[in-house]
Amino acid sequence: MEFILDFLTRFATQLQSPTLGFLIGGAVLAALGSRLEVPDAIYKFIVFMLLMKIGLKGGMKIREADLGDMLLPALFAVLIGVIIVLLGRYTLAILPKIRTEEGIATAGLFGAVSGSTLAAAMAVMDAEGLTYEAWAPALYPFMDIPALVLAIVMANVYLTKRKGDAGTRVKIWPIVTDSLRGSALSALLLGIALGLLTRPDFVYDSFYEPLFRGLLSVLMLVMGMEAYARVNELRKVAHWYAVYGAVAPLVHGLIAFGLGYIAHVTTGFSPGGVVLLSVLAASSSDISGPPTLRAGIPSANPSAYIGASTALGTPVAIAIGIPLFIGLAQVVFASA
Amino acid sequence: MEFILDFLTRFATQLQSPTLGFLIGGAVLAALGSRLEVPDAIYKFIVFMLLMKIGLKGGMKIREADLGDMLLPALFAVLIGVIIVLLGRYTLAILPKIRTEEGIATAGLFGAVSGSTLAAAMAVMDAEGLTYEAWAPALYPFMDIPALVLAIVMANVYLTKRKGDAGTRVKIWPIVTDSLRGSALSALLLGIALGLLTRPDFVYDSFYEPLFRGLLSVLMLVMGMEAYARVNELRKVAHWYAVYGAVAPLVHGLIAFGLGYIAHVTTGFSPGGVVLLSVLAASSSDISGPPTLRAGIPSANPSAYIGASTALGTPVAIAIGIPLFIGLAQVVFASA
Amino acid sequence: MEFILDFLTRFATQLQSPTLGFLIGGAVLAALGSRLEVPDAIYKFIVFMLLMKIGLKGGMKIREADLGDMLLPALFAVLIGVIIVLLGRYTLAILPKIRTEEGIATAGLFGAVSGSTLAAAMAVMDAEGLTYEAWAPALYPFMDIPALVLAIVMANVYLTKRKGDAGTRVKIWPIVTDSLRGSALSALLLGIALGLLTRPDFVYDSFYEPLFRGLLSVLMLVMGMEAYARVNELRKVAHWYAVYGAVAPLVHGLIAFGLGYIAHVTTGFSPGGVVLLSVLAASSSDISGPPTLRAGIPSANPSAYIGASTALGTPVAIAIGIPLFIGLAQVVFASA
Amino acid sequence: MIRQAIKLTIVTERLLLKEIIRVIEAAGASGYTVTPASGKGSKNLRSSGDPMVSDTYANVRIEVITTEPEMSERIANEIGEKFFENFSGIIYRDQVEVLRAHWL
Amino acid sequence: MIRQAIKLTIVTERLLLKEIIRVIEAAGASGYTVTPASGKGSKNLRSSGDPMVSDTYANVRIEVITTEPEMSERIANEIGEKFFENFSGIIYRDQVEVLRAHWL
Amino acid sequence: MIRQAIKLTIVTERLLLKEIIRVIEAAGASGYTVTPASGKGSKNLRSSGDPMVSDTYANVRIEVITTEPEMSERIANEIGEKFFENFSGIIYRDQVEVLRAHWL
Ligand SMILES: Nc1ncnc2c1ncn2[C@@H]1O[C@H](COP(=O)(O)O)[C@@H](O)[C@H]1O
Ligand SMILES: Nc1ncnc2c1ncn2[C@@H]1O[C@H](COP(=O)(O)O)[C@@H](O)[C@H]1O
Ligand SMILES: Nc1ncnc2c1ncn2[C@@H]1O[C@H](COP(=O)(O)O)[C@@H](O)[C@H]1O
Ligand code: NA
Ligand code: NA
Ligand code: NA
Repeated sequence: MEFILDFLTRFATQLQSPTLGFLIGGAVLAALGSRLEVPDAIYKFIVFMLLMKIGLKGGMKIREADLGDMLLPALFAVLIGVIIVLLGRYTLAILPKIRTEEGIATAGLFGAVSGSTLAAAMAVMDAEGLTYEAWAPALYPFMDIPALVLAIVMANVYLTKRKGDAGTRVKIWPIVTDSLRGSALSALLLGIALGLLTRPDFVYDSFYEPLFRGLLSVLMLVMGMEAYARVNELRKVAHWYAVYGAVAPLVHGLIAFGLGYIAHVTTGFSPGGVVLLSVLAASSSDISGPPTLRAGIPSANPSAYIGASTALGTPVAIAIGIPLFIGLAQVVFASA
Repeated sequence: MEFILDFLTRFATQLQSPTLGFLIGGAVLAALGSRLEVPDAIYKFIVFMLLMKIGLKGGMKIREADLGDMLLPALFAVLIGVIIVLLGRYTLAILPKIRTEEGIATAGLFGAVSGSTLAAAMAVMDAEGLTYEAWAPALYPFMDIPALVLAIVMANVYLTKRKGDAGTRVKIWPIVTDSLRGSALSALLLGIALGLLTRPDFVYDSFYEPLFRGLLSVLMLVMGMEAYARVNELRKVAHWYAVYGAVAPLVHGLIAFGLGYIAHVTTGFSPGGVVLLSVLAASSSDISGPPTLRAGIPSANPSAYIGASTALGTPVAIAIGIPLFIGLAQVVFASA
Repeated sequence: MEFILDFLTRFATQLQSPTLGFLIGGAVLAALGSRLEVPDAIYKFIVFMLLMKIGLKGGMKIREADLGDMLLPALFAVLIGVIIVLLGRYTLAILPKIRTEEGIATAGLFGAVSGSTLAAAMAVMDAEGLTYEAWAPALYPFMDIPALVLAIVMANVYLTKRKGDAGTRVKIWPIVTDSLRGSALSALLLGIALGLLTRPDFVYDSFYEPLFRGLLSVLMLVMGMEAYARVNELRKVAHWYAVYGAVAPLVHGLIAFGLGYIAHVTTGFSPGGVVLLSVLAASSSDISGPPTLRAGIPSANPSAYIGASTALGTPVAIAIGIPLFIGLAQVVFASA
Repeated sequence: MIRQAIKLTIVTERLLLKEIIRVIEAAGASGYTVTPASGKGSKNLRSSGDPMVSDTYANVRIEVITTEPEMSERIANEIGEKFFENFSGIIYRDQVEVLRAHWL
Repeated sequence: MIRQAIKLTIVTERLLLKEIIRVIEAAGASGYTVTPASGKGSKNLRSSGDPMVSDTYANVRIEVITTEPEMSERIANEIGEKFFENFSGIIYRDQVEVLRAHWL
Repeated sequence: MIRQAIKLTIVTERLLLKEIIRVIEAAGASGYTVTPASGKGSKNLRSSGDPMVSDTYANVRIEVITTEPEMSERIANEIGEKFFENFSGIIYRDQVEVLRAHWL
């Protein structure tokens, strides 16, 4: 009871956070038919800047970190990516009116990770003074890649079986490299490498760090406009996608929270780390995931998975997921 | 006499302000045939950033303000928008060689407001320590929309009468919403809403505020290049447009100064507010106005009104108008 | 011996500088086939920002400087531009399998100056506290323009002679104005003018200066990606271009270092100034040079000169040249 | 498989894009393709206050492929009458052979 | 000098550009031209998660000029079979007269 | 109303745009349309130092519609002779029916 009250207060405060404000503002503008536009070049550059910032910081801090601590959370990240896809495969994908391969693709997208949702969570946590392990953002690929790979493999196995020919096997390595080559993961990993191997402190402190929050606010505006624009796409596909888009982020986040809690108890994974793991799980890929899935499961209609993710999954993860997991952490770890 | 000397000194100082310097520099580069180019995506993003900054600040401050004070200035803003259009209708538009509907369209554009001129004025005033009411920038739409609506209505009434059919009535509401949907007003109003409803202080202080002056300098560069490029367009239309473009900004600004003075005396409207109101009046719309007019008065040749505004109106408003109104304020309100 | 050890240490440190790190990172990403992309609009804007920053600073400082001091270094800059072209004309351009006019064009490009390499050097020197005369960056056009003009004139004289008709003379003035109109030189010169004539201190301190290092890091990333992409182009042309691209920057830099040393002894040109002069010499134009050469020597295959410059010349100038010249300065001028 | 069709091309001010698409869809066309364009003609109005100095494409080029010749005429007439008194634009058509299309 | 040729035009999702170029080059075409495009058809899949709200051109328009008519058919068939079951796209061709080309 | 015309298309390096427009205007054409393009041919020179790794369109595609067939040939010859020894480019033409144009 108290927890719910607490969450509602937190949620109300969260509504005043500019992150969420810009997201909602974007959706409202789009709904009102505003001609305001953030040019594509700016959008792409902002995504680069945010992931580079996250990567640099991670890389700079990892130097001092004990990477042994990362082992269990990284394993859990992989596990969560796998669980999300399997869960989607045996719930969403078996529902009536859902084409199995489209259900699997959607689960893959929700298992993958959104750099912008991650950035939004980090901004909120920084504002609240909730700290996490330096390497926590580096869990990103550990969840992202297995989810995409598994979804593509399962969908192709399914399609091959249906066709009855047991011929073509799906190659895993190309899917992995394709994921790694995506612009989001490339920027993140380059940032980590540069943070680790060079001394980017000055450029980080004078450029990437101070611009982070502001650029994030512009990105949230775009994602709000985008969410509204995609609602129509979502309308054209089975209603179950909407249900999944609204519920899955929270379910995935809570599963991750549970696993994170185990890591907390066994290896001292920080409360902030647990929250970040939950956000990674709750988020659904918006930049690199869709083209990878499109190439890997070409017969799945992208309107289904992109609609579910952009119109509902991401707003839910940001607006409800982030405050929920932070609130949960404060309740659960306060007593601990 | 002393005032004129004073103004000339101020004007000379103003010439050293980077705002004006970049404007003139842009025109010079264009005249010399430089291939320097500010990409369209950057231009659009800068306009967004400046208006969002102005809006956020306004919104954050309005919370503490007594909005009752805004009533009279807002009323005057509407009045000024209307006066400018009527003045243009019965001077410029009745001149020989001027097609009436084009004269009216031009008056509409000069009645509307330029976000970049407003930003330039705010930068100069901040540098000079001249303060104004938090809500003063929010007077923007109160002048902008009535001017555009009135111009479009008058032009269409005129055209309908000339054709002799008293059939089609002009609908006002679509013009209003079209104005509000323009990218400039959208950004400004979104900024105000977010400033009012969320707590964007951190993102404002770390991003929108520090980048303001610099982005403005780049925008001034673009506007200078643009002014030069449009001179040719201006040459192709009647000379009266050039006269109007050079004189109207100052006349409009002085009318606004007079009304602002009344507001100062009766309700304590600040000297800075009076200057800002004058700048709003002196400015002519460069971003949202043209497409709205084009759609609303399709038979008016845009070369006339855009040429008069971009090639002459805006440079005059920035280079002469801003220092003039500030100087005037210092003379007039020093004694008060 | 000690110097070599010293240089190697310095070079190793330099490898950790983010400037070089981003350059190498870009090349690695491109080699791995990453889809990361810095939009063209962003690239153009960054180049503008860096050169405007360099120009503004130069202009602001020149006010206080004794321009008489600039005379000899400026003369040397012209001389270096000329030497580089002559050297290329009588080494590279006479080699077998090298088309003479393409060899000359390449020498012209290497005699011209790269704004990004200059910016990279200034960032490293600022970090090391190595100062230079305020007007040193303004030596840019004194080397750039003579090199391009001479290369174009020599190539055309050669081509005309070969054809046997002594008819068409090459006009020099159009090449000069074309160089000055290029986006890089335009931005630099505009910056100098504004720094000199206006008071841009606030906008410089709040915008151009703080963003400098960060934007440079992004530009280095682009140049790294670009270098890798151009390797293929380089492969298609004679091997001598690769040799030239690798060796010429260092040779040119050392010649400039020698001349700079003379200026140091005779007129007190600062050690930092000598380094900057060497970097100007070592750099090869990446933005304005290629189109000017293309227009001036249309029959020269641009793959030859752009490949040699972008794939090898610029990386060598930045990665080896900058630390080499700084190290040399510390050895040479420490004793002085 | 191979199908004779008319390709109708409209080059006009970007400002009109939305309204022109409305006309095309109302005419029942099976699709359209839009590319950015700039250009010069004899009317040559500037449609917007967008900076001319940057690399903006102020026109659009819209192609409609249709197997019904009179549909192309209908679209051209409606657009011509509705917009071309006051806006810049040109409309032309030619014959193409459609090899693949999802609406075939 | 003047040479009759076939101009094959493919409008499809940008996502496929690289692979389609591979098909074109494998077929032995002497070149191709790509322009950005957007549009609507009857399949209308969104190919990417790229923002719709910005001014993105999500399609490409690829033209291949060839003097061998059956090459155009070969390319069209291969692209059609390989991609158009799952991706948006249209392919058409017409006759042009090549006045200048470096491969003539 | 409907008028037979020639559509001349020039695809070449963006660098040449200004000079080619000068040729077109000097030839007395009533207008032209420019679209951004990229591509590959057999000469394939890179015209500029512009980054290849970003999404630049280094070519332009210029269309000139004219009712005088020999004007198209004149423009093609002049451009071909003046530029195509050293620059990449292709020129072709076909027949179109102009339905609306301000110069008709
Ligand atoms: N003769 C022509 N050839 C090619 N494009 C043309 C021609 N005339 C007009 N256009 C295009 O149509 C647009 C509007 O033409 P106009 O209405 O004549 O100003 C121009 O901006 C060009 O893009
Ligand atoms: N009738 C048409 N006319 C012009 N372009 C078309 C037409 N049909 C389809 N297209 C283009 O081909 C793309 C794919 O079409 P579709 O596969 O039918 O969705 C669309 O986005 C359009 O760009
Ligand atoms: N066969 C072709 N089909 C279509 N476009 C071509 C063809 N050949 C050349 N082009 C275009 O013309 C440009 C220059 O060709 P080239 O001069 O052969 O290098 C290329 O970049 C292409 O855009
Ligand atoms: Na996820
Ligand atoms: Na006004
Ligand atoms: Na050089």
